[in-house]
Amino acid sequence: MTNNKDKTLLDNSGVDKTGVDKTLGEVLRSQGVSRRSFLKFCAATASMMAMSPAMIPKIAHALESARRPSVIWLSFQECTGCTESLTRAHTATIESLIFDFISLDYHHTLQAAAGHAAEEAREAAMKENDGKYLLVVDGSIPMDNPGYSTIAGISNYDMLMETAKGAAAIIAVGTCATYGGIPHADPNPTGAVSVGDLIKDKPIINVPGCPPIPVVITGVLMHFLTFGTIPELDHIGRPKVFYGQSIHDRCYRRPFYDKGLFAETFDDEGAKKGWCLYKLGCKGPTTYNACATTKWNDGTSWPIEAGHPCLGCSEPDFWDGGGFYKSLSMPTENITQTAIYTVAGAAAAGVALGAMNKNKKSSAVAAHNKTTIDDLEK
Amino acid sequence: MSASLEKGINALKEQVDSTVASFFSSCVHCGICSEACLFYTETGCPTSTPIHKAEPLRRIWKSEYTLLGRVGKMFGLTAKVDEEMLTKWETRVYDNCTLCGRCSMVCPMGIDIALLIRKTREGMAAAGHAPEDLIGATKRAVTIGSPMGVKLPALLAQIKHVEKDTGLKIPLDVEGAEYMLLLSSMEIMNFPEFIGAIAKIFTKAGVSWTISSEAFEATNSGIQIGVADIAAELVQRIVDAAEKLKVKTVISPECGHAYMAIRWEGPNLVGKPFSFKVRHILEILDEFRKDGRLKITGKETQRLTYHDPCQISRRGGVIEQPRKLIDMFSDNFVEMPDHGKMNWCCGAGGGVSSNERADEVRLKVFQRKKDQLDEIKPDAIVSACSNCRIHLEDGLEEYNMDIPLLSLTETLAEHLAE
Amino acid sequence: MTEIEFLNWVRGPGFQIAVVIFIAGIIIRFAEILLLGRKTNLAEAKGSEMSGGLRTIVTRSFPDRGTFQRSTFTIVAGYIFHIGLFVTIFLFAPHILMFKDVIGFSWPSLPTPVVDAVAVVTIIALLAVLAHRMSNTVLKFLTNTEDLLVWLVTILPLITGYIAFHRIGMTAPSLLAIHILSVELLLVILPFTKLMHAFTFVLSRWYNGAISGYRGVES
Amino acid sequence: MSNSTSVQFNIQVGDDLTHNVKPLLNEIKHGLDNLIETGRTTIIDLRSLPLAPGEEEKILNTLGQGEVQAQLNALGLSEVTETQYAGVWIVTHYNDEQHIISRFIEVTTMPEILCSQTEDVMEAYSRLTLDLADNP
Repeated sequence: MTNNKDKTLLDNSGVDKTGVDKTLGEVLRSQGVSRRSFLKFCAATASMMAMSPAMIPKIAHALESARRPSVIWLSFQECTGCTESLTRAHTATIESLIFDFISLDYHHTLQAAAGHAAEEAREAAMKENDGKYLLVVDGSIPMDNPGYSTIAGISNYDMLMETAKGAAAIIAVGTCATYGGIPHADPNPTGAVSVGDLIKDKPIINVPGCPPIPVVITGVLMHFLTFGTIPELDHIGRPKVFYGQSIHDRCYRRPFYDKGLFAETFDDEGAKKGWCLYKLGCKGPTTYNACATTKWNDGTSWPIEAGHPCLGCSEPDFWDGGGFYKSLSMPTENITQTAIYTVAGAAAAGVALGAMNKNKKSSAVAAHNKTTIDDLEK
Repeated sequence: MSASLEKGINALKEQVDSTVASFFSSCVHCGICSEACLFYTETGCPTSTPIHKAEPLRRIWKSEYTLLGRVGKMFGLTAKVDEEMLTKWETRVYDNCTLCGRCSMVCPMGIDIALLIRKTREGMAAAGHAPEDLIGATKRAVTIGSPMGVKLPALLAQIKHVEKDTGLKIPLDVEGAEYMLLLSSMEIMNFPEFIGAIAKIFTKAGVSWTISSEAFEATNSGIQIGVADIAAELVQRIVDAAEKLKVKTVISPECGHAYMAIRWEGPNLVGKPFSFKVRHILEILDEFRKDGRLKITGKETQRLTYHDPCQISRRGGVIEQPRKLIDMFSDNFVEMPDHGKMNWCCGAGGGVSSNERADEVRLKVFQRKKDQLDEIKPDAIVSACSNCRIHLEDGLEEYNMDIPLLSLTETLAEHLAE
Repeated sequence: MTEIEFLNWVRGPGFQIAVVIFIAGIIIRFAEILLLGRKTNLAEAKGSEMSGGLRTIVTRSFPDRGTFQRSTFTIVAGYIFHIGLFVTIFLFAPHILMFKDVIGFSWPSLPTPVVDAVAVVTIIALLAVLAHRMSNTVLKFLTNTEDLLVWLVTILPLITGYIAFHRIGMTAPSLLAIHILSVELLLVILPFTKLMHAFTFVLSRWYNGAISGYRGVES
Repeated sequence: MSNSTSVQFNIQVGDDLTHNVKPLLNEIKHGLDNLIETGRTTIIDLRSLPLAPGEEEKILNTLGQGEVQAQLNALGLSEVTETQYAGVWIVTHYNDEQHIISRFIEVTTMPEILCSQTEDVMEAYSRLTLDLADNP
């Protein structure tokens, strides 16, 4: 299989009703995939889901009997970076299998159909798989004016609410869909909100990142497909297997932080020696993501390994943290100006209060009645 | 106008300056000052913690001179100074503090706690919360001229005795003399030998000196009770006499607080610098020593120690001189464990000895001095303050210790070469 | 408010508010103290105010032997937590970055495990100081609400800093935000409580030394 | 702007970085012990560990090459090699583009993936039967 992955997705974007009722095991066997290949697939899947290799037999068992789900993918105020990331997931063969397996019934960037046909496909999928389909959303939803972002004349809000109604679960992909992301950044001109802000009655899995790590997206998809349940989530809706530890805690440069060895600039000795990037604004300590282990670009590298501080893109409001190159312990705003005004103001206030004190003392001195020996007793 | 709370509060307000404000701003309630105060170490009573004694002044500073205190006052949150409080504090401020200033030496923040308590007394006295005995002494000082009621005829009588004993003339009211000697009532009444010693030394040294019949009293009850107006009046008498006799230097005798009163507080009380110098007798004697005017013969063989009177050493700056002078007549001198600026007070200064109410605690805290003496076991104690001397004798008797007290000046005079 | 919003607030507006109150408070307090002034000493001087004052600023950091023996715990524990506070505040790399951002220059840091250990020692020292305060007769007698508040406000940044560093119980952004908030609380409270001694000790020691120095006594 | 000059990077390599190399090798030793005592298999997913650049290579170099090297062709290439320590295997799965998609260290007498699977054997049997029937 050497065909373009995008094409693979496109090829499967049509509604293939024939496969809907088959289990994955049946689908694979009918395609002539050997058991050994299936085991390899399960091993790769376990690795992708960040699960222990001991789970491989369980995954194999679950996948064999898993049924093919319908997936509807909605894109709102977004940059398509999340989709780009997904389609560059490096487990190409496995990916193909997954996308062979799932029925991606609507994804307006990837699907072949356009216009009314596309919307009809969505409506049909919703109707046929009511209560069972998986809804994937990327992008935030503008609430100030519905006209800021529409698809086929339908506002993002209306489309989300309508589509969410019959979904079994929702996966919010990317920081925009999970926490508002860049559209939500101060001053948030469109009134952008996240999926979780609007929908409270459906299970939502947040897969933040700008973009999220491709295998994390597929890993979460696979978890849902394999076990039919949502993975264990942290307090802001992220799967713990991927977002359970901070970048800082898993960073291979952590020992340099502990030793107090920091790169001060991007081209000093410290930077060349691969020392800690904290002073260059690294948000690793407050960022929870799997970059340090999963890495990017087919596991080639990741930002910190490439010498750049973590931006903290999988955290809410990462855009408003006072600057990517400002370290975490620094105040986000410029304090110098404030300090100068304060000194001036306080000096004036201090002089006023000092004058009051002086005044008070002077009046006490003025009120002094000379004490003589006759004044010593009451 | 009689004493009142209002007057007292006003007096406290007058006392606050940048030193007071910085001192109170810096206190962290660490309690180290308590361990420097014999009224705490020997009684274990936490109300004797030095900084706590200045609480009335602190409250006034806080409520009148700080932003937060003023705001708090508006809402009734800042602690107030009232009659009840001052009544409680009267014994703390007068009976359990000798203004010895040892606390001021150990405070890690550098708070001059003794100064704060001295200032607190100004408010206490103005509010009518000074001890009865101190009021009596102060009245006598102003009306009679001496807190002990010693009048001129009594002095003249003692002078007569001394002249007879020594065969030396005691110069009285000599205009243009270089030195004018002040005397404490105690010296006049209990230790007239002091006058004789001075006469011997000064005659041998060949300097002119005199005693003023109008201002011979060195002590200043106004300082002890804490009434600057009265203290100023008493200082003014000395200034007037010194100016009238056109002397170059006024000598403060062997009395601690007298030196503080005339040397350090005096010009500030009367509001102008003196036209004459003020020196402690030990400073004068040391100058004589340096100039070779003192010829000494024979050495004391007994083991001597020196008790530093607080107002002369720690608060006065006369620390080296007595030691150099003692060296002239002693080969067997030993220092107490804490000495010089860190010496422990005898327990009777700052008006405590004039306050009968404090007699019991005064003798109780003498334990501190006893412990110091027990460590070095001297044969005799030399000192330079009559008040210390009387109380030390009192205390030694109370604790059944037999160590004689010597006046430095008198002992020195005994060793003058003929 | 999300935890990152919380963190951004304490790093942004919260920090500004705290610094404004801190700076203004200190200036006002100093103005209140210094503008009261003091009278010129009319007595003939026996020594120098200036050299006495400067001398005492330094020497009061070192107690005399007798005092050390009498107040050993207070002095040793005091030394430990003051040095500990200095190390944790000024020699921890992230803190130095903050200072660099605010005042424009920086200095070398200590390795983080060292600062971590010092923080633990400092926390223990402060706990011991509180226990001592609650059990010692004099300290128990002197202690008022302000003393306890100040103790709490001092130990909080240490504890929250320690927890934030080790990420105990909560996620990092919340822990960091709580730590910064506790520091801001300290900044806001400092000028109006006895914590002001961190600055006024220079004045009080100077005055003490000057008063003594004028009389020829080294205090 | 001046022309950018090439920067000489000197990334520090070694187990003093993340300290994960030694513990991992110890875990493998422990796995061998387990295999001997109980026959139980241990599988370690190398991608689940935060490793510094060069550390994976260091692990692989330490384990070295043994007697067996096998290649599978199942949904892309897979390599199964026994290390110089018998019973310690490296299993590497590649995708179509020859990128590593997962890598495991297996402590076992024979990695499961090398064994012919029952389902495949059954399928082989029926296919051979059919083939024989078609071409008698």
